[in-house]
Amino acid sequence: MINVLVISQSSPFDDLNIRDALDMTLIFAAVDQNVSWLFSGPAVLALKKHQQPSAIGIKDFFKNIKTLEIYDVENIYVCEKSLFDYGLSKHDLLVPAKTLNFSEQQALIRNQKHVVNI
Amino acid sequence: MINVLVISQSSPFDDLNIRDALDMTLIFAAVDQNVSWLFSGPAVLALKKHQQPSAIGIKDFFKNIKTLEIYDVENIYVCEKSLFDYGLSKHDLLVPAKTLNFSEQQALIRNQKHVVNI
Amino acid sequence: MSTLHIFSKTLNNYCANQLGNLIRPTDKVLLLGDACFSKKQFRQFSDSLLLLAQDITVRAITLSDNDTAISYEEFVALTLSTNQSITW
Amino acid sequence: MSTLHIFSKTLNNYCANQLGNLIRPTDKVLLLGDACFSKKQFRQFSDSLLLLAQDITVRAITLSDNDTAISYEEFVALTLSTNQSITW
Amino acid sequence: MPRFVLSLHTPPSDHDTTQRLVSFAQACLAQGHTIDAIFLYQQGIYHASNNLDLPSDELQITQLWQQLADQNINLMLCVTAAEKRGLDIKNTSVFAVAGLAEFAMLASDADKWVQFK
Amino acid sequence: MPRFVLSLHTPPSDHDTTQRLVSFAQACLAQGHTIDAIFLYQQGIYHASNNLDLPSDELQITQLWQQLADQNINLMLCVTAAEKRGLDIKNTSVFAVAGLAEFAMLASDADKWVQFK
Repeated sequence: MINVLVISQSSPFDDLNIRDALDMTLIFAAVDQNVSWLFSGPAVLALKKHQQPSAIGIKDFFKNIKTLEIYDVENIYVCEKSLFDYGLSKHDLLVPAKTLNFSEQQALIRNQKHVVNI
Repeated sequence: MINVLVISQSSPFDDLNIRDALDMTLIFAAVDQNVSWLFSGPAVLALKKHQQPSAIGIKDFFKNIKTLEIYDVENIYVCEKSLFDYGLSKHDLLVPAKTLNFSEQQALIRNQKHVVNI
Repeated sequence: MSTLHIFSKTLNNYCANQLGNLIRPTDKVLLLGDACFSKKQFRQFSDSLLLLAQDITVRAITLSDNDTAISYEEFVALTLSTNQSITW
Repeated sequence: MSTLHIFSKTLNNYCANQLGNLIRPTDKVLLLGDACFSKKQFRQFSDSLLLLAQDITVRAITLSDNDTAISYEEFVALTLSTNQSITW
Repeated sequence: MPRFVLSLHTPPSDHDTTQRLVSFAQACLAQGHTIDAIFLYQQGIYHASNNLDLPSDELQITQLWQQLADQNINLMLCVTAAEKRGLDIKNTSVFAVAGLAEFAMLASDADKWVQFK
Repeated sequence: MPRFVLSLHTPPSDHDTTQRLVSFAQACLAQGHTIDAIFLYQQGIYHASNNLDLPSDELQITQLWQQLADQNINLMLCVTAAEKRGLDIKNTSVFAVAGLAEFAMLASDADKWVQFK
């Protein structure tokens, strides 16, 4: 079992970046690796509640993000500074996520075999 | 005859952005419009002399930029602040370009029918 | 004389200190898509931002007093009432 | 323990104030492609930058004393001598 | 009566920009304005792929373009941009293969050019 | 002997990133390392297009991939990413259509995963 970290830095509707990162995270869980997903910068907005892309014909991928727990992805992290920058608090988020300051993010990175930025 | 301004903000090897902007500039000259090309931010580096992409198999599009004059594209502008940011002076540039400060860039924009950012 | 400045990404995708110098007080600043998430940061470009109504609804964004939500019809009209538009 | 941080675009493409807090003094910072044009600005992340020799030659960039040009062979070796790499 | 040209610079994987261009175009038409061309440039050229059938819970990109084609909107694909990017220019869905010059002439005559990216 | 997987996230129009991935891969092989997979993901999937013949003064992308294929490097295309982007997954040049799981297993076993973007 390896440690692999997926980092997201794109805003929710910026191309398919968040969905590509979601797929990557789910697949590493499916092949029984210890996967973590870190949301940084505008990517923290991908965890914001009450968004409704289906109103404009776009797939509601927020529903899929909510299923992370079902698929045993438990290591969901958000950058504390980025939450603040976008005016979000922990209870605005779709899923339970651990808030990390920068030195905790450094420690998380240091603990990985692979880090992938999507 | 209309005034049309092409704005470039991408660094030279960032995808084909500079080449796409070059094509657009040349074609507006070819259909006899009054076209201008403004280089801003890292795009000013696309005018830097002595680069040699053919050494790594990439087309030498700097040669094509040099042909702008032949095709009667005379309105080539660079952002003064961006030149400074990247440590360039006017004699580092491939083609004669007019240096514009911000209020001159505002005036240039105001003078256009269409502005296209590529 | 005014220019319509259109943004569709969060502010970190743009060179803010360049653009701040190119946008005049009489210009219009319109936020589309994910740019709406950065409305607080875009305020440096204009005191009264325009935001596409549909895009803020989709993103569950609430507007402040200074902001104006506009429809697609108003977006079209805005391109006609300004002299030129730039999609940054 | 060190991480290899890889950049291939000019600095304005990254959230510099986020990344500045994630790069440790013992980490390695490698500039590829157009990132080499921003070496002055990338210096905030590391006192001694590594740059891909071929990419600086293509771009007619001259190195300062603190910078080190490396070959592809050294790039490969660098990914092996560090614990993990991040392509930002 | 105002005449528009629109250009699309983002690939089909950017669903948000795609739906926004289409909504803008439909609003133009609803107000009685003319759209002289919608032009695919840069990564936008991938919209002319023939293999864009997405599941029904996804943005129905093919259908949105078909609706514009049914309203006789001139849907153009830049051939130079397409060839550089590996698009099959013999099968370009509802898009007509066109040179940049053709678009530049339409843009010069139009009142407004709005870019979507 | 170190084992690598490489992933490419940029489209074929990004010539600079393309040549860099290929040069890195060749340097790996020259040093006797193993490359278990080169994986096309996100916009990288467009490299598997069959219409990428560029003029001779352009980067010879097709030829570079062919050289890696001739050295028996496992060139993989992410099917999910490709379908979402309108790539013809029946004609994928030298790339083998693969699921994400296949790549994830190779990446888990590899010593190093280097992304190119």
